Amino acid sequence: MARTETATSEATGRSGLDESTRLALFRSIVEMRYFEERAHRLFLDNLVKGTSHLSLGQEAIAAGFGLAMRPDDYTFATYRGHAHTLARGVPMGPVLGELLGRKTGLLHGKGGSMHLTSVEHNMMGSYAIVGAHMPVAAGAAWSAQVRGTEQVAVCFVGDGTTNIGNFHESLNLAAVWKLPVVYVCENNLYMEYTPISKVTSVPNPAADRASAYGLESLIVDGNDPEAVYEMALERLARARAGEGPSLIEAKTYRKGGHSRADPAKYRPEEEVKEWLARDPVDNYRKRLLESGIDEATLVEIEKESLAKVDEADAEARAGPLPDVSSMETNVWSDGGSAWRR
Amino acid sequence: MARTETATSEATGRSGLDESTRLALFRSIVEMRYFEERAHRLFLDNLVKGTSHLSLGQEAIAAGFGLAMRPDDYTFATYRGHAHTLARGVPMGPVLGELLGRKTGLLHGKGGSMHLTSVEHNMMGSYAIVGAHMPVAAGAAWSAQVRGTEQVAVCFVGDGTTNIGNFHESLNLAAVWKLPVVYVCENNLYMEYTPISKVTSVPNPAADRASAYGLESLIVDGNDPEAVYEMALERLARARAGEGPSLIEAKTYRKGGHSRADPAKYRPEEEVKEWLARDPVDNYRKRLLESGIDEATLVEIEKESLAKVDEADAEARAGPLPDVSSMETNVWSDGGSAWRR
Amino acid sequence: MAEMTYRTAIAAGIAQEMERDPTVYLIGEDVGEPGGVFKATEGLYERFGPDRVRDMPISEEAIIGLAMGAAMTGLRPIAEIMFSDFVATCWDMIANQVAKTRYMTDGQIGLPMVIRTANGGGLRFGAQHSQAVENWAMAIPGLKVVAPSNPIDVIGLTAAAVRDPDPVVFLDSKPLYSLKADIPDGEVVDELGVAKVRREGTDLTIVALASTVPKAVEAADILDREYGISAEVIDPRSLIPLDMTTILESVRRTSRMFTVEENPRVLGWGAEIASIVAEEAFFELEDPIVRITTPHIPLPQADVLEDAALPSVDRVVETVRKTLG
Amino acid sequence: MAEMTYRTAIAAGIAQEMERDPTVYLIGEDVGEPGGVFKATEGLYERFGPDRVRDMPISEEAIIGLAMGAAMTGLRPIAEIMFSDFVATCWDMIANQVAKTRYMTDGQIGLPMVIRTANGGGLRFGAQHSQAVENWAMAIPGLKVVAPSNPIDVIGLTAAAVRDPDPVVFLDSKPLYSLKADIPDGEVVDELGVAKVRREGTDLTIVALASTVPKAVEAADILDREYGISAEVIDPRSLIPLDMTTILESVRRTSRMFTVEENPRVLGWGAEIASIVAEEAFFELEDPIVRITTPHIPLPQADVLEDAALPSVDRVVETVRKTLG
Ligand SMILES: Cc1ncc(C[n+]2csc(CCOP(=O)(O)OP(=O)(O)O)c2C)c(N)n1
Ligand SMILES: Cc1ncc(C[n+]2csc(CCOP(=O)(O)OP(=O)(O)O)c2C)c(N)n1
Ligand SMILES: [Mg+2]
Ligand SMILES: [Mg+2]
Repeated sequence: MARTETATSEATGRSGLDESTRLALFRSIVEMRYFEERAHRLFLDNLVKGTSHLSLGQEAIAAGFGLAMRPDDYTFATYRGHAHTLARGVPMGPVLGELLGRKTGLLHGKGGSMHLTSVEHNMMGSYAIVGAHMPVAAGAAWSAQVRGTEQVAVCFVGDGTTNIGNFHESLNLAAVWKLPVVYVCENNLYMEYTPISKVTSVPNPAADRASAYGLESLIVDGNDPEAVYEMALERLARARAGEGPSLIEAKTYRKGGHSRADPAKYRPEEEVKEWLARDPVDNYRKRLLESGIDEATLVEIEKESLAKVDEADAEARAGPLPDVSSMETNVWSDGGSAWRR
Repeated sequence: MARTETATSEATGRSGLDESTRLALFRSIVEMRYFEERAHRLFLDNLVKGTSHLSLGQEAIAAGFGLAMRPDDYTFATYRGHAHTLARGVPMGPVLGELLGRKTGLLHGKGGSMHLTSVEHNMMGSYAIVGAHMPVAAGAAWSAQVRGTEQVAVCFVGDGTTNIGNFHESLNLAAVWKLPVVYVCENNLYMEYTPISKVTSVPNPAADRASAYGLESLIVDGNDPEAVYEMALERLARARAGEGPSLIEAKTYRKGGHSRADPAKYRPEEEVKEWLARDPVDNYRKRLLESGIDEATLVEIEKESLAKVDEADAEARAGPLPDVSSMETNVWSDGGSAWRR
Repeated sequence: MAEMTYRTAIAAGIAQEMERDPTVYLIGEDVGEPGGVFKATEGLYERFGPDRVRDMPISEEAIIGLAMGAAMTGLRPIAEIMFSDFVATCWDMIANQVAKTRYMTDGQIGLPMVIRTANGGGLRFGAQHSQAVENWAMAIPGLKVVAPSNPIDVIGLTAAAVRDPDPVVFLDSKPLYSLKADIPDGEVVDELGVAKVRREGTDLTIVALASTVPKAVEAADILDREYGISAEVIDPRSLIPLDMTTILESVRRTSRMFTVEENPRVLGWGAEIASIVAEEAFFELEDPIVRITTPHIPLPQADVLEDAALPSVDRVVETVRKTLG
Repeated sequence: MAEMTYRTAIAAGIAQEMERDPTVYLIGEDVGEPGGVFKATEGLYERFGPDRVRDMPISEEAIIGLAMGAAMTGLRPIAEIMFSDFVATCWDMIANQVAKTRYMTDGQIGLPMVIRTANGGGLRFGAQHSQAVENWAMAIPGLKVVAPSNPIDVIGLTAAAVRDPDPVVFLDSKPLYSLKADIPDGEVVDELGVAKVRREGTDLTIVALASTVPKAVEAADILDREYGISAEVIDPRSLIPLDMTTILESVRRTSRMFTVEENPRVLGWGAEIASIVAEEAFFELEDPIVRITTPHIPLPQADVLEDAALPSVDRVVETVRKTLG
């Protein structure tokens, strides 16, 4: 039977990571945190049109993987994909611009918050229909396998995604073909408003199902950037070495609601209190200080991150609206939308 | 962890079943065997139009469950559903008539071999798209649960069905709601022409996945009518008692090809030899004789069964063709096909 | 008399039927305790309890299959698919299983069930959460298809759909959720397959559905006021069954037909109506039949682009004027 | 020159492209070692090996998703869905993911992939294995749709589909699998969006597709021989892109149009063509546009019923005569 490996870097004692790596992780989660807070503010100012799903509280997962991945590895994310997009080095301005529906947005306003994509950064897309990107990630991994490039595809899904057919079909196929793909389930305890425990037949929706595909059962503290980073390094290396796919369950929690307007009233106060006490940014900051990194360094990173967000904000707001004519471009490879002759 | 229970009545020593039950099982598999052989003959005589999928070699599963089920329990079968239909007491004539596309057929020629249904016998249908009937069976079980009727739904699927999304979605839901449904995977080692082992991430495609739904891992010798019968009794009772669903993997083998025209050349001779030596009808006959039942009794059953098939054959051949006008009936509840006013 | 929004009418219609018939159950993602992600099923869980109003896992195929199995064994389930775009994730269950079962069993199995889903664009949700898919369902033999354009119809047609012995795909219109209307007291029950003339006219007939009905009526008022063109506006309300009698009668009178469709252009619902008219009222037509639709593109997300893609009042006015020259 | 059946032409077309381009891969259920359940991919596994010709589990969503992920990262996969009825089981992957990705990413991601599947009825397979679903695919912006009517087109259009940078749904026609033709030696490459006039005529235009093309041509011969009616038969070959230029030119000349469609009546592909003609060639039409289709029913299994449901040569002849009165 598959063993369950639970990884937290506290558990594994004091971190073996060098300072520059740890500061890189800190910078990454801080940038994501500030970015998402800004996105939320812009929504409250009614500048973000449509919906958006923030990674507030879940930054450590995106950061840990972002740092561990090779530049040519592929990312596949859900509609909750801002942090995963930034994690690949996609500049903040165009991302924020897309949220604001500007011509200067990452997708020029065609896709919006739920579909962030930057092929140039091997961020192969954000997918808004639950589970749909799981076989797509397998396909990218298959292509890397046959092309012999040693690239790995990393696919992020939620806990609710573990109950849809695509989860099953994708993991079976990935396992049979030993595909270089790492599936990461960000278990934030909720679908939209329904607790995952209410609709799932096992306590750990991803980890308890790994054995159904002959895979190891893996759980990591999704609020601990170092634990995620180390787990990512190990699993990416295995995939690159041709040892097949992994399914990782990262335990985490949303700071806020499911999407823009959701006040998340359905979550018990106790639970919220307990999890907010485990906030990845606050706690990592504390740990770094305890480990002797001086506060000025962190404050400097925070300053720089905030400046970066301010700059992106200004850039995004300054972006022009898309030309209406672009509505009819890029349906087809000829650049247009003509379907008849 | 879920335990794996492998049941064969040899394993469990000499049968605890009374003689009438054992003869009923024998009669059932013999009738199915003769019926399917006749269906095949009629196909070779070019009287069966379209395709058909026989249960030759897999009769013990249908027979064991058929005898164990309560008359008001529901059956959901695949396109390989002749035996499961007979197992519910549906008369042979109309079943054969449907294969021949006659007005006197079970579905008056509307459905054909792949869609055999007899609501009057709680045979709730044969479904031709792999996995599609799994959530439907869960739905019938749910309705039984809320209506408080203590009915159980039994849903038969193949090994290939274990890799499609519906398998996953249905088992999760059935487990969460503790639905009175028993899923029976008839593992005959092949999809159509592809060995299941070539495309599946675990050795036992159903049993090794039960734990992903918090269910016991159950394997039964699908060529042993008594082992199937006893497993069925136990699992039906559990479901009736409100203890939730079961997933059973019954090991078996097709005597012939996947469907009418398939010579099944893709199966290794050794494998075929080994499995044909485990033919459920021949072996059960031998066991009954060894256990002291006198041959005359069995021969009598065989005579009666053959006569039944001959009669059904004659009835089916004599059946008139459907009126062409029936093509446009029963699309809607008003009996017709009008979609506009 | 009580004022209701389209949104609250959805829960009111379901409540009316659940109250009347204990075999009516509601299942779907977040429809229960949360009251629906659009708050369209609010109060039902509190009123009818966890047994009859059930939150489902993200398992669309299981949701439809569950309803189908329940419908063939004595219940009258209402299954919600959150966004109509997601019917694609369970299209086999809807188009191959639910739709065909009565026919394949030659009437042995009937499926009194409703598949309700939030349809349509204009909310900046992007290409995978904004589609108008009424034409997908219309093309499948064995499905009835309803798309109400106002709160009263939402209630009356919900009643008709739940009471119908055949499976009904009930598409409520997201962009209309805040539309208000006075609802008469007492039970509201309507009928499928009966079109409504929303505005009478003599020069041309505009056929509009769901979100495009208010736009067509506004366009007709402008055409009348500003250009002295008299447009009749017909709302079929259900695409299957389709009330061609009312449409053909009108077109024969006005001799001109336009459709205003939210679905993408190619094989939108208007193509069927236009084809029928081109065959059956051909000799009464004076001008070409013109379909006003969303272009044949996925929907863009940015507000300026989405607004340009969806049929607008101006586009209707301009198209009619150009055609009548 | 070699004689081939429609069936063998399928493998020949795929082989030609796999030979030419090492990034072309074939995946599907039983397509490899077994050579396909219709023997339509026979020999490819032996010729190109287990790496490039792969047998898949019964996981239709994974099949399409796999092809999509591979197509966006350097391969040109051909994904087979065994029966076209089963595209419903992966419709979200096809209609919401594959079709919309280029647009949603504003051109960042292109998907050079082919989804090939066995389409159509007449083989007594019943309602879930016999559908003609070309109209489902035609209605989705972002999908190209091909449906060849003969072995030469199978090869040439396979080449065009595989070389196209956009996703193509390639529907080969089960009922035509035994149709024979002489195939010219050497590479056969054709073009999407170019209709072919299968028979010239002056009194009316019949538009037919895939399995209905031979029927329409035969009907046209009978109309000519027995009734002196001269029918032109046009085969669009691809529904998207659609060659309306050729169709409109013909209809303007003959002033009459009929469609012969295997798909069920409501919103069949003919509805789009009829609607376009009713708008753009309205003033040149002398008679109503008539669509000859399968009735709006699921397909029955029994041979006598299925034969009555599908459009027949007789039905075409009779309908044309009645219309021309
Ligand atoms: C197939 C499908 N069903 C339903 C939805 C609507 N929906 C969007 S997000 C969501 C919850 C997803 O939960 P989870 O997978 O845990 O991801 P999280 O939002 O918590 O990150 C749902 C049901 C969808 N997008 N796709
Ligand atoms: C969704 C779907 N994909 C493919 C098929 C074609 N098909 C029919 S039977 C079959 C093999 C099924 O294998 P298994 O589940 O083992 O059942 P068996 O035929 O062995 O009883 C396949 C692939 C189908 N009917 N439905
Ligand atoms: Mg979640
Ligand atoms: Mg099998």
